[in-house]
Amino acid sequence: MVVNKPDLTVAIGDWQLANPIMTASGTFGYGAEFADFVNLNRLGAIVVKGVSVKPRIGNPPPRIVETACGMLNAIGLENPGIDKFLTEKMPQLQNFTCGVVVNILGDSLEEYCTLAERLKETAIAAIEVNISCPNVKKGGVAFGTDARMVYEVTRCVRERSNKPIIMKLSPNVTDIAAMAAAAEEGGASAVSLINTLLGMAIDIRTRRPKLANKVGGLSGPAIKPIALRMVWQVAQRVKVPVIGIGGISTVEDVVEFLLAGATAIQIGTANLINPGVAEELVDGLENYLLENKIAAVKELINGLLA
Amino acid sequence: MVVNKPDLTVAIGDWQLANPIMTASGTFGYGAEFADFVNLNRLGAIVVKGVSVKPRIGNPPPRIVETACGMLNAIGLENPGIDKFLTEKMPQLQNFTCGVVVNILGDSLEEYCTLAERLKETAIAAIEVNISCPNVKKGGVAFGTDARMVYEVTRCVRERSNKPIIMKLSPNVTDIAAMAAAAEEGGASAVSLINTLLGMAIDIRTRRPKLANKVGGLSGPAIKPIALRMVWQVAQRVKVPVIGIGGISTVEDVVEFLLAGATAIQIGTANLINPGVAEELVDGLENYLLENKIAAVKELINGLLA
Amino acid sequence: MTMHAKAKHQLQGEIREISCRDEYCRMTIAAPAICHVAAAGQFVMVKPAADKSNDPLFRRPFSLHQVVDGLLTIIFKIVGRGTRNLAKMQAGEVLDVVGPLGKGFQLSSEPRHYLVGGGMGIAPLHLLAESINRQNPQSEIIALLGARTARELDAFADLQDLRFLRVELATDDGTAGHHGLVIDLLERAVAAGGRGAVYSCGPWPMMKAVALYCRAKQLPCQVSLETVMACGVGACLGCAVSGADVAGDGYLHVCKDGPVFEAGKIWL
Amino acid sequence: MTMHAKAKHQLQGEIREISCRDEYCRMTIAAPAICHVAAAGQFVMVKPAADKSNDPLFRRPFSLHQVVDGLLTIIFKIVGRGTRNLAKMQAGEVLDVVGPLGKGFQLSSEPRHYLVGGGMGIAPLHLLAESINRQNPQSEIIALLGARTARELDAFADLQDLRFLRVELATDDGTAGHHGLVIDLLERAVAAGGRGAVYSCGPWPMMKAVALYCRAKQLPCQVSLETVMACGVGACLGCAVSGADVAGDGYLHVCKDGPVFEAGKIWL
Ligand SMILES: Cc1cc2nc3c(=O)[nH]c(=O)nc-3n(C[C@H](O)[C@H](O)[C@H](O)COP(=O)(O)OP(=O)(O)OC[C@H]3O[C@@H](n4cnc5c(N)ncnc54)[C@H](O)[C@@H]3O)c2cc1C
Ligand SMILES: Cc1cc2nc3c(=O)[nH]c(=O)nc-3n(C[C@H](O)[C@H](O)[C@H](O)COP(=O)(O)OP(=O)(O)OC[C@H]3O[C@@H](n4cnc5c(N)ncnc54)[C@H](O)[C@@H]3O)c2cc1C
Ligand SMILES: Cc1cc2nc3c(=O)[nH]c(=O)nc-3n(C[C@H](O)[C@H](O)[C@H](O)COP(=O)(O)O)c2cc1C
Ligand SMILES: Cc1cc2nc3c(=O)[nH]c(=O)nc-3n(C[C@H](O)[C@H](O)[C@H](O)COP(=O)(O)O)c2cc1C
Ligand code: FES
Ligand code: FES
Repeated sequence: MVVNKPDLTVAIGDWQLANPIMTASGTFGYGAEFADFVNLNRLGAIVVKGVSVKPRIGNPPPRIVETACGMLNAIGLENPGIDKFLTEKMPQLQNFTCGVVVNILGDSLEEYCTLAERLKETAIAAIEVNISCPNVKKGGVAFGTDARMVYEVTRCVRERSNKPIIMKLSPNVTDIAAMAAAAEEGGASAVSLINTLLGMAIDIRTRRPKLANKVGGLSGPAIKPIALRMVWQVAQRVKVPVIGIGGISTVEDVVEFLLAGATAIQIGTANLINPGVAEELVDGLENYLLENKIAAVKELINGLLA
Repeated sequence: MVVNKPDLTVAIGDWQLANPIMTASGTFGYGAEFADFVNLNRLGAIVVKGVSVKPRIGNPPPRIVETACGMLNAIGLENPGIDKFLTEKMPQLQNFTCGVVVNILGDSLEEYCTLAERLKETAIAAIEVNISCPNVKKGGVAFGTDARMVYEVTRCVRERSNKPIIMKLSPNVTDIAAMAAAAEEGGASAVSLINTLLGMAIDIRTRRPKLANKVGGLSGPAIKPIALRMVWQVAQRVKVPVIGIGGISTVEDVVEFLLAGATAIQIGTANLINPGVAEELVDGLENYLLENKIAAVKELINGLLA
Repeated sequence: MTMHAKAKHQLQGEIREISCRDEYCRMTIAAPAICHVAAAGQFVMVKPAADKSNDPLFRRPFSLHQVVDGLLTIIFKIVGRGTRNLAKMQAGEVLDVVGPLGKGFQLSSEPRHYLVGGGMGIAPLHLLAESINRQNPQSEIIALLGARTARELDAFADLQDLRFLRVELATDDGTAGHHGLVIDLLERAVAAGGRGAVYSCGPWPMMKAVALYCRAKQLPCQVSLETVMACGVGACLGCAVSGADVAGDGYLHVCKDGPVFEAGKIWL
Repeated sequence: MTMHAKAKHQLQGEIREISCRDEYCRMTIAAPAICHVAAAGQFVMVKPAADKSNDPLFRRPFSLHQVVDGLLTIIFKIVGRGTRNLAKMQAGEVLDVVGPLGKGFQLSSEPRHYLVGGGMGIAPLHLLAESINRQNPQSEIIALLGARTARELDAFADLQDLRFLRVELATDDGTAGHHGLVIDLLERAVAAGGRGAVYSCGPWPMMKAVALYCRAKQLPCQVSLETVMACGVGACLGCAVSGADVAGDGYLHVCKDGPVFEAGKIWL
């Protein structure tokens, strides 16, 4: 009997991914950090740590706190800036045969546009736009919490770039589907969600916040139910592909997100706990399809029954 | 040496509580369910399961799912309705010497007003208004996600009632402090937060949502960091007392919420896991104050250092 | 403390014995206060006392299998994380136990009793058989036990040894007793032995078949249901099942109104 | 798999020995691939392999205490949930181990070496002493070990037994050695024995005192830092500490740039 290998490929617009398993920005460094644990070329794509126009040293420590089934982080988007990124990180990223997605962030609309422009000549697979950052010109309200701003950032990045544009949505909103719709209208190729939920922890001994930044982003298994609900809501609202993120650490988690409507998924915090997890999930997903006699992973996408 | 008992009392307006430990609506039945495990009279207050104008049979099963450090529930606000509540539940509630708070919910502004009116003649300590319910007249958008509606519900309940009014806020919003401000403007005596976060879980075998209602409310330790952040934000914005809710299960949790600005706290999911927890936390808090030589729990409230 | 006699207790019970064979475990816990008021068909909810982890979060419910001299025994199958953690515990360690919970079996005054159990649903039948026998030593008690395979039935060897009990077995794979369903045993036993009160605990398809059979034959029938539970004390309303007349009665709650119900009261 | 030789490994290591006395535990794990490339001052991050709980979530970091024949030993103190769970493990059980991680100690070519350890910070000094001795058996190695009390020092009895080592002790409560701080021992030892390379691991106040003393005396000094860690591989940037010139250098990352740093490179 011939056992056919299941088809793991998925597509985001014209971009074909070998499989739907990606790594989430900020949790996988620039890929190289995990080269000893994972065969990077087996992943659907890797998303690098967020890059800004100027270098950022990030927030003072402490920057991370363990919480119940999750963690808070307030890294403060530490990164070398786009210049150093292009000269020092890009060359090694080009050795990987899997797709490389560059996550960008800005304090103003112009910064996002500039970053899109600067990435034009690179061989990257896509740009992911982190709009959870505060807009310094609009009093620090995050771009991602206002549909109008989501639309504007998307349009500008879309116009200045020749790459697929993935808009990464913030969950700290009343109606995330409205943000997804704004991104779609602005010309996004896909939306990814969720970024972290704003949280806090207090050291009762010192009576100070456990994070120097006071508040930070909650991630990990704790947030999975929220992320899954949002992915499901967004997938019903928009036609562009949805990339599911939030607390994914097992094959079951991956399948849940695909059924809820995700075309691909990203693994975040789980990489930090189990550095081999991304490749394990590629294998695990293939086995799951084999065992359940599902010929192609595409059959799972949006497969939720009523 | 004389060891003075620390002062555990807190005040919500004119209402004096023996201590800041309350139980959260929907997780403590009508008190009687826990009488074998907890001396109810030692609690600051108990909040009963939400009551509506008409009886509700609730959602079909399955109604609950265990998640990472949390749970999803879609009980569907099952309750006997205000008539039966007043005749069958109220008499036994009046045996308790601790404060009794009645949680109310409606599908329309009128229903909230009616419920406030109906509770006038009772000896309850306060009314807590659950505004996470969908407003059937406004297309099912939850009352608690629109500052205007929050204001209107608060005002109406305030006008029709002679009791302290606690507005219970939904966390599924972009700016919960704005909702708190609207409640304060409407005349709320206090705000309590958070209610559950909307979440989802999927059974990959059946490819159906694990809850018959598809989505449900996430509660438990998983959500504590989000709840704490929101309590802190709200406490900075409003002058009325804030009641902290979300994932509280230990004395450390209680102290964190008090430091963040809560005047009192409610224990929800933890009651389900450990039926004796509420009284344990009253004892635990007293011991904490003794050990740390803090004369009064009030000293902890808003005690976060910068 | 309120001065009424407590019907339910939360206590720290020392594990006196635990043994697992394959995925089946038997655990005996010192829990005098609970044993004192326990009845057949009731259950306990447990969590390792030293466990400070919130994942998994819920306590796990188990039927009372045996209650002797302040010691209670549960028999459980390892199916997931909660039961795996319990199986790892050792004698001397402490379990946080809440119980006894729910409404147990009503002991019928019929002279003949059919105890129909499937898989882990056999667990409560031991205490039930003893209770019926104690109430009326003249009672004829027939236990009809089904399982996937003989190994599963071995977990209940002590039940099969009760002298006042007649036991018949059925297995899906034919490794013990009748090669087939336990409902076949019930039909045969009633045909041969005559009418009696029926008590059933096991997988839903089995209990449904038993309940429908009893309805047709007009035999009194009680079934013991399982649902996911958070509190076990009637507070969260999470354990709802449809009543016989959904529109009229709304939902019943397994932890409070059950786990044992008259078959006629629930939606089959 | 990429074809480069791996510097880090993730492996399932069987626990060969574990023993706890009071709150101090010693655990030996089979981890040949890690031992093969390990250096003094590096660390591993571990999690029980069978642990499917997400609470606590993070792996826990521990210094390499000893590395012999493919077996690695860690010594840890039970301080919270993670270490309590580890202490409950038994020989034969499997630990998921990631390592070796970080940059270890630079072995100085000085003829004299002062190893200054406090509390659990003593753990990495065993492998360090052996490494220095292996590199140059003529080296003079002086270990100055401080702890709250003698019991804590007992956890490191094997270090005190190394024949090529001179050991001096200090305890806060005077139950062993000098009744006072380990920095006192260092000052005396240098005064008596002369200049040398200083390596320090322990509580921050101790290391700061050592670093400031070395700066004053212009002795080469390395310190090994601890921070909360999520990944341990330089990916999350969670383990930041301030560099000596905060404005210029920004932050250093303990898991990647350290845990061992030249004292002059960090903000004291
Ligand atoms: C009243 C009652 C009595 C029971 N008596 C026994 C008994 O005597 N022996 C025995 O082996 N089992 C019994 N069960 C089933 C037992 O509670 C489950 O097998 C156990 O909770 C599984 O936990 P887990 O973590 O190993 O499995 P998981 O599948 O990881 O559990 C996930 C969640 O589902 C719940 N769950 C899983 N299976 C069941 C089930 N069958 N019924 C209810 N909830 C479930 C768990 O409690 C948990 O909340 C009883 C259940 C109920 C409701
Ligand atoms: C590079 C490095 C090497 C270490 N080597 C050793 C060693 O050899 N022996 C030893 O006993 N301890 C060592 N530690 C400290 C050890 O990692 C902590 O004691 C342990 O993580 C505590 O976990 P817990 O769950 O028991 O405590 P909890 O207090 O419950 O832990 C809560 C969180 O804080 C973190 N944490 C707590 N204490 C520390 C600490 N001192 N340093 C870093 N993170 C901490 C935990 O990892 C966890 O994320 C080392 C730490 C680092 C960073
Ligand atoms: C330490 C850390 C750093 C992160 N940095 C970024 C970032 O630079 N840009 C970004 O868009 N998201 C960042 N994220 C968010 C993750 O990409 C992801 O959206 C989030 O963690 C939820 O997924 P998870 O639960 O699987 O971790 C970061 C998350 C963590 C934990
Ligand atoms: C089973 C269940 C039922 C609930 N029912 C109600 C309700 O009727 N009214 C209400 O305002 N909140 C209800 N809640 C929300 C809780 O009161 C509380 O706000 C929430 O669970 C967060 O707190 P926790 O994390 O401590 O559980 C319910 C929560 C649970 C778990
Ligand atoms: S399990 Fe909570 S009401 Fe039954
Ligand atoms: S712990 Fe993640 S970068 Fe150091």
